[in-house]
Amino acid sequence: MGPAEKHVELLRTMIRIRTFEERVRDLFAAGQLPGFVHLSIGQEAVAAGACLALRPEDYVLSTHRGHGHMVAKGADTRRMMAELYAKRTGSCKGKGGSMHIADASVGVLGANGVVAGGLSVAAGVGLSIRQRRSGQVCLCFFGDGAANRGPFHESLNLAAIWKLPVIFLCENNGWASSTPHRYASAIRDIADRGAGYGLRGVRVDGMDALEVYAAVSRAADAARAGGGPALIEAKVVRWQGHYEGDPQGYRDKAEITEGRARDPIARLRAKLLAEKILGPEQVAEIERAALAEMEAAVAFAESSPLPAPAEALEDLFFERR
Amino acid sequence: MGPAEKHVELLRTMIRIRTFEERVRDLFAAGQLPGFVHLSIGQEAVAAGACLALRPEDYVLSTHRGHGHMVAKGADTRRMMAELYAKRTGSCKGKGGSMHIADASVGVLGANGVVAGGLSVAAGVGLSIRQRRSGQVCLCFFGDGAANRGPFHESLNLAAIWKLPVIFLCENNGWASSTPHRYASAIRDIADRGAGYGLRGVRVDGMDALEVYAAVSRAADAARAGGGPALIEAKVVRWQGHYEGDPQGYRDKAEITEGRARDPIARLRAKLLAEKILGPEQVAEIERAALAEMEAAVAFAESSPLPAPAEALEDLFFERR
Amino acid sequence: MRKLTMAEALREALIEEMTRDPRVILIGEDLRAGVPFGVTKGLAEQFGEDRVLDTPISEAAIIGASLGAAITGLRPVADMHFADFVTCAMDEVVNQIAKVRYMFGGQVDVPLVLRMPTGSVKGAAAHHSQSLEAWFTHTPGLRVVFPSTPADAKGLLKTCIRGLDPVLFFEHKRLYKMAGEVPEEETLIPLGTADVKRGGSDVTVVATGWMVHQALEAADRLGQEGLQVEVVDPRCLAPFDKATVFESVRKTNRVVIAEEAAKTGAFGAQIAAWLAEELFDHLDAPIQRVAAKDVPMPFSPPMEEFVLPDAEDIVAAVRRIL
Amino acid sequence: MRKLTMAEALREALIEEMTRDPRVILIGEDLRAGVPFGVTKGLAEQFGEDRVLDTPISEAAIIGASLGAAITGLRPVADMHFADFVTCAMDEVVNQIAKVRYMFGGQVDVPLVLRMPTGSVKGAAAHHSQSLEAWFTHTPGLRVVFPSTPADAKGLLKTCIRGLDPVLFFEHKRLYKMAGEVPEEETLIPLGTADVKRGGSDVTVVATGWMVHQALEAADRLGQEGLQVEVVDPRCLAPFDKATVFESVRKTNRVVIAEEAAKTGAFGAQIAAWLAEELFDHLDAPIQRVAAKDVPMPFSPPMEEFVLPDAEDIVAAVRRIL
Ligand SMILES: Cc1ncc(C[n+]2csc(CCOP(=O)(O)OP(=O)(O)O)c2C)c(N)n1
Ligand SMILES: Cc1ncc(C[n+]2csc(CCOP(=O)(O)OP(=O)(O)O)c2C)c(N)n1
Ligand SMILES: [Mg+2]
Ligand SMILES: [Mg+2]
Repeated sequence: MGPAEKHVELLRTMIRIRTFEERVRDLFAAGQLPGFVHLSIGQEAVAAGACLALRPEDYVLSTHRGHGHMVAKGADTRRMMAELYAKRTGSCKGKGGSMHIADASVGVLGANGVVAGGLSVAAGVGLSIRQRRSGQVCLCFFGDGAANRGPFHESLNLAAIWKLPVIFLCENNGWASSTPHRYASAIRDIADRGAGYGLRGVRVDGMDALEVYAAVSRAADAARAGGGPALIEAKVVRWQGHYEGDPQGYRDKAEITEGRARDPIARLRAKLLAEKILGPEQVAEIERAALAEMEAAVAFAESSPLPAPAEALEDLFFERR
Repeated sequence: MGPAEKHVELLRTMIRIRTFEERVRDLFAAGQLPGFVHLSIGQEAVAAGACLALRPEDYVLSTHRGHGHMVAKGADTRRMMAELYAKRTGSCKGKGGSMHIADASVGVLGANGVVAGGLSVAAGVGLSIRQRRSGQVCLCFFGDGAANRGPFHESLNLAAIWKLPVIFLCENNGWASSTPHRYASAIRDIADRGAGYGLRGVRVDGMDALEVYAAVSRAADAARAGGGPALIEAKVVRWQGHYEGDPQGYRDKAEITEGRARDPIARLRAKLLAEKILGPEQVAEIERAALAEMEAAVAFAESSPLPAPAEALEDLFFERR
Repeated sequence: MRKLTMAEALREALIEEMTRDPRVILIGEDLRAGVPFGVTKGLAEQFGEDRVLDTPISEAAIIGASLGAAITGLRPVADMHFADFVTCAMDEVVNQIAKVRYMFGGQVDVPLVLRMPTGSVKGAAAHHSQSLEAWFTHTPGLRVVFPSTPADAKGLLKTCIRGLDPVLFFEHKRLYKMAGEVPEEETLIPLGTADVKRGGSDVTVVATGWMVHQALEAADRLGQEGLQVEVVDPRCLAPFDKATVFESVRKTNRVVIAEEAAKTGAFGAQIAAWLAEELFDHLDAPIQRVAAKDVPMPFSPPMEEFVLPDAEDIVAAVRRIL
Repeated sequence: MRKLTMAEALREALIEEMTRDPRVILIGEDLRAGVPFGVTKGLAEQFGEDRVLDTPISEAAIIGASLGAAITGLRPVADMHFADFVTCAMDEVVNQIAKVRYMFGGQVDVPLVLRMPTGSVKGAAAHHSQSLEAWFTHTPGLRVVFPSTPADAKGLLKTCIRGLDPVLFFEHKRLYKMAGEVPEEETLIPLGTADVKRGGSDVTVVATGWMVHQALEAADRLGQEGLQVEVVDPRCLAPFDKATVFESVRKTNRVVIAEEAAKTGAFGAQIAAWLAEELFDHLDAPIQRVAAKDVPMPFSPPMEEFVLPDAEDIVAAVRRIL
C-alpha cells in the first residue's frame, strides 16, 4: 500500500469501528444486548493507526474497551455482533461477550475483564515469538488506569530485560471509570514511566490516526529488529460514559462537549478531502459500505441461534473428562 | 545528641547488629536454631543510619533480612534471640521466627516472608499517620529484588498521590537470592524509578552509615513537613549467602572477597578513631558491651521455655470463638 | 417496619459507624461516585474526602494499605469493587491480613472490613460473577460474613466495623436492590449466629446469600404439597454456627445445602463434611448439594441460567430425599 | 528397580520432555541455580538459558507470561518457587489461565504446567508452609495434580507437559529427598487415576501428598493388630478418580480422609461431601477427617508438630470408627 491507500484504509477502519459501535450503543440502549458494554467511540484512531502498522500474523492483547481493536485487526464483524448478542455463532460462541471478545484467527488474544490483565500475557507472547524466531510482534492495548496496577510494572520490566518484541500502547483517555487520571497517577505522562525500564516512552496524539500509525510502525520495526519493547502513550478522549448507561455525574458537561468536538474521523476525512485523496462521493461510499456491513452483522446476529444451555459444559478443557 | 554522639551511636548500633548476627550465624551453623535465617552482615550501615534518623514513635516495615532493622529501631535483643530459638519468650512468642520477627512496642511492624510484602502496608501506615495528624513517619525497607514486584509500583504511586509520610528505602545488595540485580532489572539504579511517581530518587552509599543517616534525616523532615514520600536507594554488599547454608555456587569468589573488604563498621571506626571522637579503649568497650549483650541474649533464650504445643491455637483472633 | 434495600441498609450502617467513630474510613475505587452499586454514594460529601478515599486501580496497594492503617489506629472499610478482583490482592488478604496477628504473637489487632460484591448478575460473565467465599473459609485468620437480607447486612456490618478482627464481608450483587424490613433502633448482630429464615420439620435447607431466597421460594412451593421445609441461613461462614444447623438437622434428619459457588470445593462441601463427621447418626438420607456447575460463568443467558442453581434445583433435591 | 529421589525423578521428567519437545521451556526464579529444591539444577547448561529462564521476582508477570507463551506455541513449565507465592499471581492463575479457553469458546489451548512446591518443612513458618490445593480444585478450568512418590511424580509430570490443559502440579517439599523406585522405561500416568498404595478390607484411608506416607505408617501399625487398612492416593485432585475411591469404600464401608491442609474448607471436605451425597448407603460410620489445625503455620517446632497431622492422628481416626 502507498501512503494514500494507507490513509484511506485508516479512515475506512475508523468509520467501520464508529459505525459498529454506534450500532452497539443503540442496540444496548434498546435492551437488545445482555451484560454491559464499554465503547471506544472517539478513540478509533488508536485502534486503526496501531493495527495498520501490524501484519496479519502479529498479535494483539485487548481490553474491556476492545471492539475497535478487534475490528482494526481484521475480526469478522458478523461474528463480533453475534457475540454481543450472546449467540452461538459469536466469536466466542456466546461464552465471552463484549468484555471477553477474542478472535485468535486474526491474532486478537482477547479482551479482558480484569484491568491490566493483558500486559503479562503480552510479555509471554513476546517470549514465544522470540523463541520461535517468527518475526512477529505483539501489541498490547491498556488504559491509563491499568498503568497504576502492578502487572504494568512487572510486565514492562520483564519485556525490557529480555528485549521482547512487545509494544505496550496506553490509551490515556483521562479517566478510569469515575476516577480522573490526574488524581490517580502521580505523574501526568504515562510515557515517562518507560524510563523505569530503560525504555524511551513515546507520546502521541491519539486523536490523530497518522501519528499513531507512525509511532507504532517505528516501534514494530524496532521490535522485529530485536530492539525490544516499546511504551507508547496515546492521549485520547472518552466520548461515552465508562460503560453504556453511565450517568457520568462525576464528569462536567463542558469536558464532554469539548471532548466530542475533537473527532479523529472528521479530522482525517477533512485532510483526505483537502488533499483530494478522496472526493465526497468516495467518503460517502465508505460510510455506506460500513453501514451495510454493520446491517449485515446485525442481521446475521439476530438470525443466529442462541446456544443450547448444555453448551455451557463445552470448551473448558481440551481433554474431555 | 550532638554530631559526635550520633556517630558513636551509629558505630555502637552497627557493632550490636554485627555481634547479634555473627552469634546467630554460628548458632544456626551449630544447629541450634530451627527454620532458616537471612543475615544482613555487611549491610549494617543502612539499618543503623536509617533508624537513627527516626523517632521512637516512628514505624518501620522490615524484610526477611530484618534482624538489623529490629536492633537499630530498639528491639530487645533478648526477646529477638528467644524468637530465633523458637521460645515462648520470643518477640512473637515463637510463632514468627526470623522471617516474621516484629516488635510493635518499638514500631517495627514486622519482617516479611513475602518479598515486597511490606510496601503496601507501609503506605497504609502513612495514611493512618496523616489521618491521625500524629507527625510520625514510616520507614519501609525492601531489597533490589522487591523493586521488580508489582506492589512496589502500586505502593509508591499511592503514597505519592496522597503525599504520605513514607520513606521507601531500598537496600540494593546486587542480588535477589541467586539472581543478579543487573540481570533482573532493566535499569541499574532503582532510585531512577522514583521519576515514575514524581519522586526524586536518592542514591546513597549504603556502606556509609553517615550518608544513609543524612539522606533519611532529610527525607523524614520533608515527610513530617507534608512533603510526601521518598525513595532512597542504598547500594550495599551482601557478605553472606542469601540464606545461611547457601553454597553460592552462582556467585564468583572474587566478588565475595572484594565485597567483604568493604566493611561499614571498620570504616566508621577508623573515622572516629582518626578524629579522636573515640579512643581504641572506648571502641573495645563498645565491642565488649555488645558481646556481653548478645551473651545475655543467648543465655536468656536458652533458659527460656519452649511454647506448649497448644499455644499454637492462641493469638489468631482478638475475639475468642 | 420501614423497608430499605440492602444497598440502603449498608449505607446506613456505614453512616452510623462513621458518625460514631472517626477512625472509620472507606477506601476503594469509585467510592465517591458510588460506582457500581451505589452503597457509598454521597458519603464523601457527608464525611469528607479524607474519610472516603477513592483510589487508583491498585488492588494490592489498596488492600495492603488497609492493613497498614488497621494496625496503626484506623478502622478501614475497604471495597473490592467486585469480589472477582480479590485475586489482584490475594497475597495481601491471605499472607498479610489473615496472618499478621498470629505471626506476631498477638502484638497487633486488625480491625479491617473488606466488602466483597459477589455472585452473578445477568450477563456479567467470567470475570464479574464469581463466588469465591470458600477460599477464605480455608484461610485461618479471617472472618467470612455473607448476609442475605438488608437487616442482616446492616446489623452484621456494624458488628464487623466495631470488631478487632479482619472480615471479608460478602454482598450479593443481586441483593443490593432487594428491599426488606430494617429496624430503626440500633441492632448489632453477633458473628457466628445463623438465622432460621423459615421453620419446618421435614427437611433442612442450609442456604447462603442469593440462594436463601431461592430456598424460601422452594419452601413455599413444597409447602403447598404439605412439606415443612426449614431454611437456615448461616449468615456467617467463619465462625460458623454449627449448633443451629445441627439442631435443625437433628430434627429433620435430612439436609440440602444450597449455594451459588461452583460445586466442587465450595463451602457447602465443608458443611456436608461436618455433618458426615459429627452428626452422621442423625442423617437418614444422602446429603444433597445444590450449587453452580463447574465452569466459569458463561456470558450467554441460556448458558448462564443453566450453570446457576435456582429454586427448582432445590425442590428437586428435596424430592430426591423425601 | 533403580531408586531415585522425587527431585531426581522430576528432573528426569523435565529432561526427557525437553529433549523430546523443543517447545518445552522452564520459567521461574532461581531455576539455573536450582534454588531451593534442586530440581532444575544443571538444566540451563544442558538446554541453554533460552529454555531455562531465570526471572525477576515478578510472580504476576512470570505466570501471566507463561500463559501468553502457552497460547502461542510454547509449552511452559513455570515454577512457583513456593506454593505460598501463588497469591502474588492469583489473578493470572484464576482469572486468566483457568478461564481463557472457556471464555474464548475454545479458540486456544493452554499447555501450561505450574509447579507448586507445597506443604510444611520444619520451621518454615506461615509464609513457606501452606497447602493451598483446595483453592484450585474450586477453580473450574484447572487440573490439580499431587503425587506422593518419585515414580508418580515423574509419570504424571510427563503427562501434564504433553497435555493441552493448564495444570497446577503440587510437589511436597518433604518428599523431594525421599527415594523410591522409578522405572527406566518411559511411563506416562494418565490424569484422574488414583492409586491404591496398600490393599485392605477393614477401612479406607484416602490420603494425599506427604500424608500418604503417614497413612502407610498408620496402616503398618494397625496391621500389627490385624486390621487391614486400604490406602488410596488420588494423585490427581482434578479430575478426581471417584470410581477407585468409591470402589474401596464400597468394600470397607469406613473411610478416613487425610491431608496436610488446614482442615476447614480443605479438599478432603469435598471428598467427604461426594461420599455423603453419592455413596451414603455404603457408609457404616462417620467420615473421619485428619488435617492440620485451623491456624497459620507457627514457627516453633512444638507448636508446628501440634498443628500438623501425622500417622498417630490417622491411627486414632481409624480407631474411632472400628
Ligand atoms: C483489576 C480490576 N480492577 C477494577 C476493575 C473495574 N474496572 C473496569 S474498567 C475500569 C476502569 C479502567 O480504566 P482504564 O484502564 O483507564 O481503561 P478505560 O476504561 O479508560 O478504557 C475499572 C476500574 C477491573 N475490571 N479490574
Ligand atoms: C513474592 C516472593 N517471591 C519469592 C520469594 C523467595 N525469596 C525470598 S528472599 C528472595 C530474594 C529477595 O531479594 P531482595 O529483595 O533483593 O532482598 P535480599 O534477599 O537481597 O535482601 C526471594 C526470591 C519470596 N519470599 N516472596
Ligand atoms: Mg482510561
Ligand atoms: Mg537483594
